[in-house]
Amino acid sequence: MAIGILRRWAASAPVPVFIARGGGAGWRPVELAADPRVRLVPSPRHASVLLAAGRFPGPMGEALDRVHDQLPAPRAAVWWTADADAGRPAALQGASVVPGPDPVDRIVAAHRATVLGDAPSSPDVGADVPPNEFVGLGDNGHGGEGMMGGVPYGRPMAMTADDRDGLALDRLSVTLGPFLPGFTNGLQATVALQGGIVQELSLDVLDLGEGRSLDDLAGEAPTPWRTRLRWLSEALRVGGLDALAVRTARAARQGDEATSTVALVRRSGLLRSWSGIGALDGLDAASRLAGALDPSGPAPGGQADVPLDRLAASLVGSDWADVVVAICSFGFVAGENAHPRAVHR
Amino acid sequence: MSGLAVWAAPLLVAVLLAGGVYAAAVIDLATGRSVAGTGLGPSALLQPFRRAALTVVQRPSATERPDVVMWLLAPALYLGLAAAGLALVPLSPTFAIADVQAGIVVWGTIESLVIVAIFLHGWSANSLQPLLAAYRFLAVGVSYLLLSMFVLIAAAIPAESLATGQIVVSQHGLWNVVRQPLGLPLFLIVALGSATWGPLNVADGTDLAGGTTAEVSGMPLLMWRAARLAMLTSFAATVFLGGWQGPWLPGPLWVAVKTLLVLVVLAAAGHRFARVPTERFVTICWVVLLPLSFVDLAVAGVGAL
Amino acid sequence: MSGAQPSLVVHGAFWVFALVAVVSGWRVFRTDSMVRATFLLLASFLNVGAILLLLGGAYLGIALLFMMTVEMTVMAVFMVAFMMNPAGLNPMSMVHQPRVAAVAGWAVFAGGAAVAVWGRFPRRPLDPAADVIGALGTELMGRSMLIFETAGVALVATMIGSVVLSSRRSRFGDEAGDIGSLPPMLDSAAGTYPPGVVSEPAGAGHHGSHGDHS
Amino acid sequence: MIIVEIGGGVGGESPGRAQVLSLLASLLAVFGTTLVATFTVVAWPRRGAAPTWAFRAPTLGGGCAETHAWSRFHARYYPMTLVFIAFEMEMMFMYPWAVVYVREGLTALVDMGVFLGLLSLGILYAWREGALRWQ
Repeated sequence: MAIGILRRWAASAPVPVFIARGGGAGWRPVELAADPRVRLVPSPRHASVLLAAGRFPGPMGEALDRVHDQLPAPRAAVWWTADADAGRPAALQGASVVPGPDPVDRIVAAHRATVLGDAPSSPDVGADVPPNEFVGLGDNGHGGEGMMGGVPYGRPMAMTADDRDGLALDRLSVTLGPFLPGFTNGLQATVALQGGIVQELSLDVLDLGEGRSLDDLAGEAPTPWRTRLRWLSEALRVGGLDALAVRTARAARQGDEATSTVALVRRSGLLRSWSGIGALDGLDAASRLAGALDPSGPAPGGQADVPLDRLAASLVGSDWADVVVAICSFGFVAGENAHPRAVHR
Repeated sequence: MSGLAVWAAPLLVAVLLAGGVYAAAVIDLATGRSVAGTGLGPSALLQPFRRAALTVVQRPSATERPDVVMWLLAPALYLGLAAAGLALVPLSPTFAIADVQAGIVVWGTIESLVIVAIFLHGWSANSLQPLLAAYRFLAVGVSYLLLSMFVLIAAAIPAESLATGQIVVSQHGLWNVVRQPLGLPLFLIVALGSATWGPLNVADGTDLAGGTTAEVSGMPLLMWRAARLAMLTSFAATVFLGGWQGPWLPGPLWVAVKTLLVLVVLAAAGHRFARVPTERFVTICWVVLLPLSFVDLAVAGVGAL
Repeated sequence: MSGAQPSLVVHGAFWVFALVAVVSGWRVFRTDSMVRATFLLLASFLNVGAILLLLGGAYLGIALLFMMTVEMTVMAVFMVAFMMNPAGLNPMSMVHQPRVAAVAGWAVFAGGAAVAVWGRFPRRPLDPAADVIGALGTELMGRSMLIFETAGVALVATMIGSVVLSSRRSRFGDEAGDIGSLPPMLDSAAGTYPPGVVSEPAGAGHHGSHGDHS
Repeated sequence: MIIVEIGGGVGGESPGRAQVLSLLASLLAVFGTTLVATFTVVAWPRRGAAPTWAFRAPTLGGGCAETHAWSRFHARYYPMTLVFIAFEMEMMFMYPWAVVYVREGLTALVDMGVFLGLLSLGILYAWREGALRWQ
């Protein structure tokens, strides 16, 4: 009985949603923050519903599968798309499809059903095998040998590499994204990190497929200002201003001028804390943000040719968190209508 | 009698802490909604329970090879420290749960163990983003710790004692917030850091996908969030505002009122100010805020002569 | 109120703290992870600090807790940075030169135990009303002021020494023109330096931290 | 006044040893009980299947890691931590100093002025040498 009450309370909570933005989604899903029934969360571990927005062909689908499996049970997946007939990633096999302008009703329904036990939790799509075979190897069957050898618990250990201050400590090689807060759709970073500092970086845009955008689906052509506010909402979340992000998302949805919101953003110190980050061609993250806050500033998509290779090169030597901010700050310039593949080339 | 004390104190603190966590959660929601421009609504009162219930229902996460014991110890240590901090606060002229002789040194110990708890929380997951968050928090943590020491020592000067009870008594007639005007703002910076909140939320920031919590779900996540709120509450029950002193109301009520007021300030700061860049904050802490805390100490010293 | 004999609770607490201190001290050498080893050592120190509190060292005990927490935290940073296999993903031994260590350990234990058993301790029970912290302060301001200020100078020397040894500028000279020495070549045959030492443009990677406070 | 008996009083000018110990015991009991209770709650075993490898993969927003994240981690601020340790040791002298400050008066002021002056020199030097920056 007690469990029943707990689950009813849980079902009535605002739904923590992890959004994976795919092809054609643009920044539109960020507007969902305006709805009090949902809460956008930064990590799949905090979510109960995975909202897959747009198209996920090929490697995008594989990334989505990985993220899907990381949501804790009970979990559900919702696919917000205009073209559900084109390839459906494994993670979305059981997902309810929303071909309409607003997925929140379906998100809430899926959340309630899984939490109350009326629908099963979305099953894993990845195989239940370690990344490398290790069981039975090594002293404890943990897969390692000696100090640094083998693949203990399924992964090798990081190895040393030279560093800029003369020390040679370990280097971590990872791919991050495309579903990270602040990342533009399909952007994936391949990074070598030493102590949080980027030593090597390449930025790639995964294939996002062709088709209708979510705005087309809704039959809307958002004004440049609305696009800008959507991006701003995401940027504010990255900057640690969740409440202002909600305010901005509301303004975007209502088509507001958002004068007071912009004033609050200016007073929040975000411009100051982004200054000096991600400088390229004489503009840093703060100046790009300032440009976005200015209604007479350059329109979104105006610089659709973000030179990703030069951006990546300029970010070597930065903190990883600063890389996220820099990438986020370019998201505005790239705009949601600029096709990321065009952005890359 | 002392046997009774040992059993009763944790119970009393548990009640106070639960109330404090709930109040902090509601205040955070309310200030957040006021910034967001959504209506306040009565749902804010039940929201913390609904969210907590959902987190409990969710499965606790695991990673490929975490340090399980340390990972679970982190929220427990964090909450335990918040409780110990609250126990130091005098609630009336005659009553504090544990007004020990070296109270502000204990407070410093609590702050430094908080750094350990947050570091362990990020380290133990064996995952990149929590690890980065843990290390950047450590840099911020050791920087603000110095401020806290100076500010509290300044408060101890007129009291001629390190005990929080005496520090409150010494503010009779003139609160420290007036006498040492730099003390409270600097102390609140330490509060934001220790609860890893708002502009100083470097440990659990969205830019690192939730930082140390990026791999945490279920009950451990709930306890971690509760511990952050509890830490905020313990700091908010500050002794800079004269503690239990005030007209008309009984002492414990004054403490509660002042705590809630400080919570509102902290929550509003959390929603209105962007996260500081780590490296720059460390430098600012050492070369701007630390000299300011010297000034605070000098003001306290000259004032006490 | 202040019986000369400690109460049963105090006795019990002493044994608990002592046991935890010893056991966690032992576990330091039985774990594979540097982080665990460091924080187990911290746990051991914290329990010793608690025993000091029981002995009436109101300030000394808590000061020990405070200092050890901070120091072990910093130590963890360095242990993880410089030790192979810092998380103990592969099993390893924390013990080096076990024979020498065992002999030295038992010798020290025997010495300490001998003092504890056969030593003659003064019986001067502390006046319960004594203000030990104030007495310490008076001492520092009076007779021991020279020691106190000398400690200040010594610690400034420590600060400067640690900066000289650890900061990049102190070791390798100014970034702008590499005024001063250069680090050893990584590969002297190829004549290469660590990345960022020679060819890196000034200030790269140190964005935003230079002119903020000038 | 029964409440005084429960927790111990405030502002007693010269607390007896038993009272000092009972206050410490209360503090320790508060800390220990909360810690143990919370640990029990978070470590309480849950029914259900063991977590799968797919669930346990590190969250990298859809990315993959080649190695364990645990590594010889290069904390870029290590010179700062060393300065901090030295500084913190000096600070421990200041607590007893604060207690006797009013009694000692000008002596204490001058004494600590010299002390803090020395410290500031150390910090100034560390700043100039870039010890507060990421290496």
